[in-house]
Amino acid sequence: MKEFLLHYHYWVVVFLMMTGLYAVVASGNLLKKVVGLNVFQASVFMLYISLGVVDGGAVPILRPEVTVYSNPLPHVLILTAIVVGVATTSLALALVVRIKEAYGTVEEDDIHRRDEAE
Amino acid sequence: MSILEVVSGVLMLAGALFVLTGSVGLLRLPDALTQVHAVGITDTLGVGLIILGLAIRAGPTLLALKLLLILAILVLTTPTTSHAIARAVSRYRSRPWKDGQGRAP
Amino acid sequence: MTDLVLAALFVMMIMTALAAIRLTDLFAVVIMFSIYSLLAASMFVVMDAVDVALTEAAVDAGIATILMLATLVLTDRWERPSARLRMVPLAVVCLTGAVLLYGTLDMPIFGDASSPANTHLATYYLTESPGEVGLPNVVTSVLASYRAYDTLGEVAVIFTAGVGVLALLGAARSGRGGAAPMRDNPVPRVIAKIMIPLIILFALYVQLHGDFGPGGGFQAGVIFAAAIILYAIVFGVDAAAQVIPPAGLKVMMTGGVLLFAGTGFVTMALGGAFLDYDVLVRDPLAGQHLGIVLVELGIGITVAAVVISVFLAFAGRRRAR
Amino acid sequence: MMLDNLAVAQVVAPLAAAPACLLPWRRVAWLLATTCSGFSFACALVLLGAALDGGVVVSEIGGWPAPFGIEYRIDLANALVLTIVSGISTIVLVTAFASLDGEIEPGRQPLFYSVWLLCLSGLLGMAATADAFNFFVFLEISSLSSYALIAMGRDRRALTAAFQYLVMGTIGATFILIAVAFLYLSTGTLNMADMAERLPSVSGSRTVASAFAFLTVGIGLKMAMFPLHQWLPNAYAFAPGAVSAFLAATATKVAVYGLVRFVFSVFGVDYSFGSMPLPLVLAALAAAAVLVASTVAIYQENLKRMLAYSSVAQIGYMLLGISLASPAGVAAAMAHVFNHALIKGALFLSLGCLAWRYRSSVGAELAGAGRAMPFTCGAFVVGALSLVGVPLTAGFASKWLLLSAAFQAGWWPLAVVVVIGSLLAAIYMWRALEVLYRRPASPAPVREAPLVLLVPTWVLALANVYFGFATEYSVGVAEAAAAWLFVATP
Repeated sequence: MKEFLLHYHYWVVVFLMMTGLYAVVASGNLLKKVVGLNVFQASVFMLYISLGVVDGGAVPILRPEVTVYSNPLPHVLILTAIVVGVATTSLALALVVRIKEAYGTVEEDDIHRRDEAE
Repeated sequence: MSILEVVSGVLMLAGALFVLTGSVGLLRLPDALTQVHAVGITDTLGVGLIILGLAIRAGPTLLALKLLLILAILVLTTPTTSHAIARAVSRYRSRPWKDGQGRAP
Repeated sequence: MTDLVLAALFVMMIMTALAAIRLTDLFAVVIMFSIYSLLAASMFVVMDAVDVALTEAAVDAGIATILMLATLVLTDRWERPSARLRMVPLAVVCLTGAVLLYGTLDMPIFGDASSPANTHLATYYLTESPGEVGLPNVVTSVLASYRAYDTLGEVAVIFTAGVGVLALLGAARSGRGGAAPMRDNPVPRVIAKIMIPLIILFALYVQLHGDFGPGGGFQAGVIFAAAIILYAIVFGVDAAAQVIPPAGLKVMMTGGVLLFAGTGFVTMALGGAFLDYDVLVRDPLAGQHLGIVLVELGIGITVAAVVISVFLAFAGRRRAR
Repeated sequence: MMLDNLAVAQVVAPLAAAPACLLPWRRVAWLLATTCSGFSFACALVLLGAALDGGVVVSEIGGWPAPFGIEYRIDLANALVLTIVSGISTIVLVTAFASLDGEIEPGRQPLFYSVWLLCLSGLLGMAATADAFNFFVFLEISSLSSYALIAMGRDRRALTAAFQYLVMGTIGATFILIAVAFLYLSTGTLNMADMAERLPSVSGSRTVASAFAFLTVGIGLKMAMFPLHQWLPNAYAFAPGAVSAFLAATATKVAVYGLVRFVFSVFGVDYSFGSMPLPLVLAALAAAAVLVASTVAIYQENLKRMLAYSSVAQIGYMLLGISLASPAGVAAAMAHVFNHALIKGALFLSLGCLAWRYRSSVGAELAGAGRAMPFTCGAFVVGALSLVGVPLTAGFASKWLLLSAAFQAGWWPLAVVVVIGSLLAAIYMWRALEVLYRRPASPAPVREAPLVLLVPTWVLALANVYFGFATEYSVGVAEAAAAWLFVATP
């Protein structure tokens, strides 16, 4: 029980990550895979940010009246990762659009069937 | 407790009540048009009241000014969103719900 | 109190995430993802990461959602429920989750100020950056100076995405986007006319105030792009392409990266290391400030141009039959 | 002073030249890309020279000292990888101007060169960096640009291949991100050397063990380690010819280097091979890769696809070397990274020449090409011999090294796997050569490929022969690099 209370933040985040990952690997629809990837990544971002939380800490913008700040480094890393994520997403979506134009479908099973029929 | 605090508390409580009403409407009303009707009106008012309450609590500071700015933007945008949704519904769904029809799919 | 807020946010996030993977109406799925991102942004605010919250809200809940909706317009709205066996993916996911949970067992407790992560580098940045970089926002100091090279990489990533999308979808050509979709709809037009200048003003504020408060080039670039995207949605892609022609966007994309990398080459030419802003001006602190402003400007220009041209590339395409 | 600037410049120059390639003249874009790639190659050679003299070139980017800023650290191991990547890129780019014409319409070619330079920059950055998070950022640059490059192929299957690669690659990159989070959490630092210093004090931590697992799987996805290789065959088969040659020769190699770097320089030999079951897992997966992928390669009709499966098998050889956990094994792996880049470069380029004339890389349609295009097919034969591991070729040198390392470690079953793998390679290469030389030619006359394509192809083919006997430059450097990795571990 004590273990649970101390780590439940991480565990919820892990659950969210796995929800996203499941959508990526189990879904046959390409757009849903992209949504799943985004949920997966957004949850990893939460993992990072939760590492940098300091009890009683403030936003890491220095002011004379504050002494305890949260850790700024995970924030920097995740700023980078968010932008990387949206870059991947836009490329993935462009591919989805082109696949729809080339195959007439965005369902993985149909695409495989059409490739094999060739 | 000062009068201002009481006023702000009452405002925020009233705002929360409105938002709750809107949410109940979203769940209970039969089709998209009626749902937009419920949420569109209560959201603007409810959130507006909450922000007003917060602004009173903040006192005459920069924070209050920012809150009022947010309020001004919300007053502009929330009704526009409702309008856009209602318009989209009226364009793509066949006809609005009539009394006694049961819930729309 | 914070714990309560966190718990409530977590419950909502779990619900939206599950809804996003269970629903088959992809429009609803995308909206669920948008809500999920907005909840994540709220979570970041609670966890003191305001810069990240601003970015998450603008990028994932905003731009990524709009791009997904644009894709939805060009593809199918409904997912076909597949009859495939889902056991293998489930097993993979469970295994991954188990390894992750195993890893969390030895983690320091949430909010521990003495964990290794919160002491070694973090302490250095918090105590030394005022003297070495001289900005109140430590996130900006680390992002644009200590770890500026990561940021250059990130600009390269977003630039790659822009070029990649252009290569796949082609730049928006005028005459393909069709007439303004909301020509006969005065309400959004009037409101957009009021909002767009405000959004651009806010973007400039976020760009220039990033040294002192939350914000910076990325957020500003995305917010600026949002203004143009709103313009394109309300007044038509052609009208937007007239405001910012595709060739201009290419110049902006290029210019931003070159400004960032060029700053690095200049410091190198002045005898410092790559991106060592100390050598830009005689006073190191002034040099740092100048370097950070230049670099953030480069980021903002590239991000804005890439996001706009990616959106226009999607919006300028017609639905395939 | 000069050298540390060079270390950064070789990575940043392609990155900064990439936007300039968007100019609407494709000849200018090609010239710029080739020059820039050549510049990186020159820098890499200078750095390799410095590393051979026993030095480590350290470059503190932004002028911030190591754990606080990001640093580049060029030693023998990554100087070798840098040389391969920029060298292959330059040679392939020389051919690209001619070979692209049939594959990508002229209007999109400047975009192609721009993305290519970004990919080069990403790969070089991954190899040069000494910072765990920076590794992730440059990994994403190279990945994103390779998705775009692959998607530019003519066939519509290039699109699905790129999408599949994108999904698997992003999962891999996110796994690496998770691993970096766990490592950061346990050590409080992102710099590799600093991490290595602090890891022993927390070596019993379950968080570190989990980080190790995620890192291995994440990098495994990027390098197409055996059960995670599904993205690779279609990606290489349907990408434009120049892209297949470049990526096959370099992308997976840099991932192999990344694994070596993390396993040896961050976690340390004792932890990776003592506390973790890495040797057994790697050896089993590598053996499976060699045997299964080589067998699948035999049944491929499309020669590009056959070479792609062969690549999966060859990555197996490199992992076999690493799994031995001895200096000799790692030397064999590093030497094979080098030699395999030459082999696959030559093979894919000569296949590119064939595809340029025949507009196809399916075996049946290339019948009789051996007589129509003798020089192209000659290069293919040299590459094939080297791949199989015939003595006096580069492929033989690294396989010999691997065999002796396996015997030295007493793992003779691995030696058997290497031999069987070579026999399987002989079978599938023989099938390809049989089509080229022994089938009757198609009636339509086909001329030899132009010199712009032929000369670079033969440069790589001759390199296969040269490094077959002048092994001091390939095997010698690899051995020194391996020794360095073992010495430099904490």
